[in-house]
Amino acid sequence: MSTETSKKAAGRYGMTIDIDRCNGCGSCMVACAVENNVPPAESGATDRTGITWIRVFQIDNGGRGAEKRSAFIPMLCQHCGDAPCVSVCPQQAIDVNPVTGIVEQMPERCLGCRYCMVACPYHARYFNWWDPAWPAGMEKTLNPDVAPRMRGVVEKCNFCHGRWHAAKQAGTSDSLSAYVPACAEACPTRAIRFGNLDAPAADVALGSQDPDSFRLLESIDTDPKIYYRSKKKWVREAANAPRPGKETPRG
Amino acid sequence: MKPSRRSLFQFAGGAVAGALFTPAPWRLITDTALWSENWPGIPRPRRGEIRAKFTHCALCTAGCAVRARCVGEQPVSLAGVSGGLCPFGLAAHHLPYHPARLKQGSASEAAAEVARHGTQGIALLDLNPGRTASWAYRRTMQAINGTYLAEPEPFAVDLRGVKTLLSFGVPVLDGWGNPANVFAARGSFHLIQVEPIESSTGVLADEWIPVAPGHESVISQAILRSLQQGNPSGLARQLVDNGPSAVLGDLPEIPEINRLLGAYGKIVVARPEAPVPESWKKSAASVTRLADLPDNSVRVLLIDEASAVDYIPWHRIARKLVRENPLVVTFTATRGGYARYANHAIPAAVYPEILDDIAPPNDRIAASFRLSVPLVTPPAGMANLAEFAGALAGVQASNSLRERVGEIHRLGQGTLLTYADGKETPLRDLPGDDFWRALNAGGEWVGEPSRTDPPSLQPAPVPSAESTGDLPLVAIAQPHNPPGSPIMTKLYQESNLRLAPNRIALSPADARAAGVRNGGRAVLQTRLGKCGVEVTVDPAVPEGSVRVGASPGIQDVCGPAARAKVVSA
Amino acid sequence: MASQIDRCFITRGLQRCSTSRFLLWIAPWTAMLIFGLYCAGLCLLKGLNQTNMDNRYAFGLWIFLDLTVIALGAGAFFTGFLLYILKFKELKAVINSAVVIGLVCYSGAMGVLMVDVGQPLRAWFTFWYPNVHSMLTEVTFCISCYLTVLAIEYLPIVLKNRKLREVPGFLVFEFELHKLIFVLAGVGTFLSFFHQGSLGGLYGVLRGRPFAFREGIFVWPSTFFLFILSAAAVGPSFIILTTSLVEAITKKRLVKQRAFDLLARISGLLLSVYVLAKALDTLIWINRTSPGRGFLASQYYDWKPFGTWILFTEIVLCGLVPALILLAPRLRAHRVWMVSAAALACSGVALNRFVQTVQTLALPTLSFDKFLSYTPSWQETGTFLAVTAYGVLVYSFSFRYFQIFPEERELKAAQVIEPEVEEPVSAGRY
Amino acid sequence: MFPWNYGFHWGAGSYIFLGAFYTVLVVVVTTLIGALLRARRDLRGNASESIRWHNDFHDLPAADRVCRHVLTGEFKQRECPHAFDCRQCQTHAQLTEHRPAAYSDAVEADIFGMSFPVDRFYHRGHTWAHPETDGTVTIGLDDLGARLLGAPDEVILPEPGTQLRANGPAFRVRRREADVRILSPVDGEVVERGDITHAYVLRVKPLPGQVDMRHLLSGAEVKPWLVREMERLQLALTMEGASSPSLADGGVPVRDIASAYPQTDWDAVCGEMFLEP
Repeated sequence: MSTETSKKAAGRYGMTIDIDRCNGCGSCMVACAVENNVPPAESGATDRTGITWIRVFQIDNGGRGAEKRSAFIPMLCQHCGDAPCVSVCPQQAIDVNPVTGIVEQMPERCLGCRYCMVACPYHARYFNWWDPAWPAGMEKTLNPDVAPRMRGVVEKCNFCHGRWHAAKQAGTSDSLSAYVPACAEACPTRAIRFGNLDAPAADVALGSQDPDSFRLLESIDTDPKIYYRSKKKWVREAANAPRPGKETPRG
Repeated sequence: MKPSRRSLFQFAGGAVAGALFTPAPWRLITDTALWSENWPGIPRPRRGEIRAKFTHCALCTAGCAVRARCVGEQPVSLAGVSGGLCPFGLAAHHLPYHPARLKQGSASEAAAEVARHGTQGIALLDLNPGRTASWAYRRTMQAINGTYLAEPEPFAVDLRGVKTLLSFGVPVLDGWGNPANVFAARGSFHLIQVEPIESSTGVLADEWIPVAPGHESVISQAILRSLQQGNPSGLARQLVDNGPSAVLGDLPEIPEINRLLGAYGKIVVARPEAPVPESWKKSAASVTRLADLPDNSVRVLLIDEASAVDYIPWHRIARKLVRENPLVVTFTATRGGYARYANHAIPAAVYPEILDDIAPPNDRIAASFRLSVPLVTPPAGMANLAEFAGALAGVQASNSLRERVGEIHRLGQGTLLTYADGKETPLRDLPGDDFWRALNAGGEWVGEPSRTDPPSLQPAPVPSAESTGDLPLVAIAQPHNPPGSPIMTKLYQESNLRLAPNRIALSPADARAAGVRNGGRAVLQTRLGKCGVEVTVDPAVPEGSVRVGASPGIQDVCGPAARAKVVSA
Repeated sequence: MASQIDRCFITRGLQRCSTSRFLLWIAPWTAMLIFGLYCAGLCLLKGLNQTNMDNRYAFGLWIFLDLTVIALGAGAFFTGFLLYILKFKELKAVINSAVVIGLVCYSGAMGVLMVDVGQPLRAWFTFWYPNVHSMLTEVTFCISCYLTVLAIEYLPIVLKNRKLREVPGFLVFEFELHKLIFVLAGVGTFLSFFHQGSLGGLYGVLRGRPFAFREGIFVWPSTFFLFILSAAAVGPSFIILTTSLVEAITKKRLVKQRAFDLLARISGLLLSVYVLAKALDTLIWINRTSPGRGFLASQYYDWKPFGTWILFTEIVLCGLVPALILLAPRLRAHRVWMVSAAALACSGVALNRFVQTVQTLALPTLSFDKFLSYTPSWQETGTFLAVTAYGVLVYSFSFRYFQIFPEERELKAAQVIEPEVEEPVSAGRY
Repeated sequence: MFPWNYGFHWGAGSYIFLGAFYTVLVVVVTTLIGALLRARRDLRGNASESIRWHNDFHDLPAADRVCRHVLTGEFKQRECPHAFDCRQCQTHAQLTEHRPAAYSDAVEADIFGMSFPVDRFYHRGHTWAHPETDGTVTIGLDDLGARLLGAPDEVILPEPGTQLRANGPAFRVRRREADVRILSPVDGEVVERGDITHAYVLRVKPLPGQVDMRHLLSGAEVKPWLVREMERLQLALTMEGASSPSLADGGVPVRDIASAYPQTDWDAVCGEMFLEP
C-alpha cells in the first residue's frame, strides 16, 4: 500500500514514527510546547481542554498481568494530503502550503467556530479555552519566531513552521535540509524521524515504504503524511483496527 | 433658511455615505482585526540576536550536554547536543521563573543562628554528592569535625560491555542515565525489567517481568540462591549464559549477585571520578550515610537542596536530629521540599543560574568533568551553601572549581570534547586557561576508562516502619523526578502520560472501594502520616496497589512498597 | 394610567388580558432572560472555558439549539412561499405568526452563535475572507441575509399597530412595503432553501466523521436535501403547535380550522416524503457509505445510550407516525390528534439534529479513542434558556400589540353568533 | 470576498457564490429603497389619508364592504371595489341611469323612530351632507351616529380652511373609551364650524364645479341600508358582550345607546359602526 499512497502524498514534508522506539517519555510534547509558545495549563484544564500539539497516547493489548503489553502512539496533526479540515473553514484560516505540503493554521484569522475540530478525525486540533498565561517572568523565555495565540482560536501542529521559515530565510540548501521540528529533534530515542517524503534517499521516504509501516484511518482517504511503524502485530492491529476499541487510552 | 429635521437627516445620510469613500471605516475594520490578534495581556516574545550557548544539564548525574538557543542572553529553548533530552531537561530554562520558587529568607540570620548553636554536632547533607562542591563540604566538615552526610550511588555500569542487563525497577531507559549514551548502547544489550507495572522502561525492555510490589526480593533471592548453589536456572541461567551480564537495583542481594556474575570490575565499576587535588583528599571528612548515623545526634543540619538529584523522606532525617531545639538550615530554590520543616530556608540559585560541575555518571566507566555554566543571572540575594559553610570553617571554597580543573590539567590525561565545533582535543596539548575557558563554553573532559572494583557498599536497608502494616494498598513509588517546569502540565495534566508529583493512580476496583473518582481529590494515608493527593483511575495499575507520585509531600509519608490507604477527601 | 396607555396600543376590538396580568405573565420569562444574558455575558467575558465543551466535544448544546430552532423557524419561509408565491390564500391567517416565529428563531440562533464562537469580534471575517467551499460560510451568509429579510417582513406587522399607524409616515411606508412583500418572500425562500440545506451539509461533508458523512449530488451531501425537506415539513407543524398553544393559553380561537387543516396536510405530505428519503438515505449509508470507509454501521449503535432505538424513534415514531396522522383527514380533524402529531414531528426533527450534532461527536474515530460524554454547564443551559425566554417574550408582545391573527375578530364574531357551529373541514380549493 | 485579501483566488465557486450573494443583497436593498421612495412620494402628494381609508376599508369585515346595490337588492352579492367612492364606479353610473329620476315622495323621513330627512345625502360612515342654497354644504352626524355617541366627551373639529376629502376624516369624537374619526361625506374646504348638538357640525365650501353627491345614499336607498346597519349594530353589541340586545325587535334605539350598554367595549362598537377597524 505504502508505495502508491506515498506517490499520492502531495507536498514534501512528512514523518515516520517508530512506535517500537517510543517509551512515552514526553520530551516531544514538552519540546513542542516550548518551541511554539504554548502556555502551561490553566488550573482548570484537563486532557480534553489542554493544548498539546503533539500528544502521546498509551495503548495496550488488553491483556492482564504478564500478558499485558502497552505501547505509545504520538499523535499530532497528520498533515493530510487531502485534509478534511481545510475545506470546512469558513474564512480560509487553514491552507495547505503547496511547496511543503504542510497544513497551516492561521490563528490570527481564526474565528473560533471549531468546525475544523469537528471535521478532524485525528483530534489533532486544539482550542484556546483560556487566555494564554505564563508565570511571572516566564514570558521572557518565549520563542521570538512564534506569535502566542489569543483566547478563542484554534491551533495545531504546523511542523514548527517558524523553524521552516527561519531555514528559508537562511536560504542555503543545507539550512533547509537541516530543518526539523522540535519534537523530532527532542526525541531521545529517535523514534520520530522527519524529512522529505519525495526524496528517495531520505529515511522518512524509506520508512514510509517499510512493510510494517501504516497510517491512521487510511480507509477514509485523508492521505496523512505521518507514517507509523511497529514490528509488533498487536500494535498494528490496535492502531488501525476496523472499529474503535473499548479500552480507554491513558495518554 | 432654518434647518428642519429633514435637512438634519439628509446631512446625516450624506455624512455616512461620504464616510464610505474615506479610508476611515475600512481602516477601522482592519484595526479591530489587528487588535484581536494581539489581545491585551498576551505577551510579545522579545526579539534579538539569536545565539547558541553550550552547557551541561545539572538536573541529574546524567549531565547531558545542552545547546541553549538564546535571544540575546536569555535562553528560549534547550536541546541535547548529542541526542535528545528528557522532558525535565528540555524545559529547565523555565525553572528560575517557577511559581513555587523560594524568594524570602536571609542567610545572615541563619548564620547568626548557627553561630549561636555552635558547630558542636553539626552535619551537612549533600543531596548531589561527587561534585567539586561536595569536596568543599567535606573539607569544611573536616575542619569543624562535623559530619558529611550523603547517599552516593556507588556503581557505574558499562552499557557498551554488558550483554544482559537485569533491572529491578531501575528506570534504565527513562531518567537513569544519559539518554544519548543509553540509547546509543541500547541495541547491544538484552534488557530484563522486573517491576510491578510496565513503566516507560518496561515498555521498551526486551522482557518485562511483572511482580507484586514489595516482592521483588523474592526473585533476587531466588537468583542469588541458584547462583550460590552453582546450578543456575531460569533467570539466573539466562544471566550466566548470556554474559557479560549485570543486575541493577537497590535490593540487598544485588551486590552479591553481581559479584557472583563476575560483573565487578568489568561491567559494574566504581563511579569514575575526575582527578581531585591530593590536598583536598587529605583534609576531607569521610562520607557518612544517614542510616549509619546514630539517632538524635545532629544538633545543626545544613542541607544542600538547591542542586539535589535525590530526596530523602523527612522522617529519616528527623530521626537523626536531637530532641531539644535542633537547627535545620536548607539551601533551596523551592518552597516544596525541606523548606516546610527547616528553621531556615535560604533561597539559592538553581540550574541554569549557577556555575557547578556534574557528579560522575553512572552509565559510563570513563571519568568525565563537565561544568554547568550559568545561562541566566540569578535574582539578587541568592546564597550558596559552599560559601556559607566555608565561612563557618574558614575554608576558602569559592575558587575550588578552578583549582580542580587545574589539577585535571596538571595530570594531563584524557581529551576535551567541545560541542560547539564537535572537536576532540587531547588535553596535554592545551594551555590551562584555554581548558578552563573551553569547559566554561560547554566543553567536556573525558578521561581514560578505569576498571576498578566499586566500594563494597551495601544499599541502605529500607526502614521496616514503612513497609509493615495492615493497610490495604501497597505503594508503587515513582523514581525521583528532577524539578519540573510549569510546562510539564502537558504531561501531568493535559495528558496523563506521566504521573504528576502530587497524584496517585489506582485501579478502578480500588478507586471504587475507596470512593474516589478519576481527577478527584483524596488523602493518602500510611503509617507515617497523610498527604492530600489527586487521583487518576488507571486500569493498568494492579489491584491492591497504588502508584504514588514523587512529590516530597508524598515521599515523606510513602516510600517504595509502603502499605497505604486512600480515603476520599 | 399605564393601563390606559397600554390599551390604546391594542388593536380595536381585540380582547387582551389586563396590563397587570400581562406583566405577571412576562415577569418570569424576563427573569429567565436576564439570567440567561448573565450566563452569555460570562461566556463572552471569561471565554468559553465557562462551558463544558472541549477539544473533543467542540460543538455542544448551542449548535444543537441553532440547528433545531432554525429547522422549526422554517415555517416562516415556507408559509411565505406558499402564500405569496403559490397563492394559498388560507395561510394569510397564520403568515404573521409565522414571520414572528421565524424572526424569533433566527435572531435567537444568531445571538447564540455570537456567544458560541471564540472571537465574536471577528464575526465579520466570514464576510471578509469567505471560503466559498465551506458549508458554514453558506450558512452564515444565508442566515444573516435571511434574518434581515425577516426583520423587514416583521416591520409591516409592527407599523400596523393602532398607535403607530397614526403617524402618516409609518402608515404609507407599511402600505408600500406590504405591496412589495412578495419579493422578500421570494428572496427568503431562496435563502432558506440554501441555508437549511447547508446546515445539513455541515455534517454531511465531514469526511473525517464516518457517522455523519454522506455521499451526495454535485457538491451537496444527501443531508443537504434531507434538511431542506425536514425543515419544510416541520415548519407548518410548528406553526400548528404554537398557534394551538396560544389558543389554549388565551382561550380564544385565532385561526380557522381550514388554515390548520391545510397546514396539517402540507406538513403531513412533506413529512412522509422526508421519511421516505431519510429511510432510503439511512439504508445507503448503512450498506454502502459507512462500510466503504472502513466503519461498520452497526458499531455506532454499540455505545450506550445511543442504541438503534434512536434510529427507530427518529424515523418511525417521530416521522412515519405523525406523517400518517396528518395525512388522515378524519384524524387531523381532531385537534388533539393534529397537535400531538405536530408535536411528534417537531421532536422528530429535533432528535435528528441532536443525532447529527451530539452523537456524531460522541462516537470515537481512532481505534484507541474512547466514547465521550458531555453535559452542558449551567452557563450553557442558561444561555439556552435565554433564547427560549426571548422567544416567548417577543411572541407575547407581538400577540398583545400587533395583529398576529387577522381572523381573530371574525372568529370572535362567529363564536358569539353561533358558538357551537364548527365550519366545514377544509373548504377545499385543490 | 475581495481580491486584495490574502488567500483569495477566483474560481467557479467564488463566482457563483458571491454572484448569488450580491444579487440577493441588491434585491433586498432595492425593495427597501423602493418602498421608501414610494412612501416619500405618497407623503409629498399627501395621499396618506386616502391610503389610510383604503387600508381601513381593506381591513373591514367582508360584511361591511358590500356594494350599496346589494343593500337595495339589485345585486345578490357584490363587494365595493372603490372603497365606497361610487363617483368612479361604472356599474353605479349604469344602474343610476335606468333609475327613475324623482322618487322622493315614496320615502318617509322616519325610520325605526329615527329621523332621516329626505333632503339629505347619507354617507355609510353615518354622516349626512346637505347642499345649502348659498352653494355651501353642511355636514352632520346622522341620527344613528348621534345616538351611538350620545353626548360626546370631546369633539375635535378641523380649523376653518381645512381641506376635507370624501371618505377622509372630517372630525374626531370621543365618548367613553370610544375614540373614532368621522368620515367626511364630501370634498371641500371648511368654512364654518357648528357643533355636534347644533343643526350641523361643519359647513363646507365644495370644490369649484358642481356638487357631486353620487357616492352618497339618498331616498329609497336609505332604509335598506339602515336595516342593515341596525343588524350590524346588534351584532356588534352582542359581540362586544352587551348583556341584553335591546334592538332585537327593531324598536326605536334609545337616544343615548352608549350609556345603555355600560359593559360593552364601546370603542369596538363605534369602530364597527363608523367603519374604523
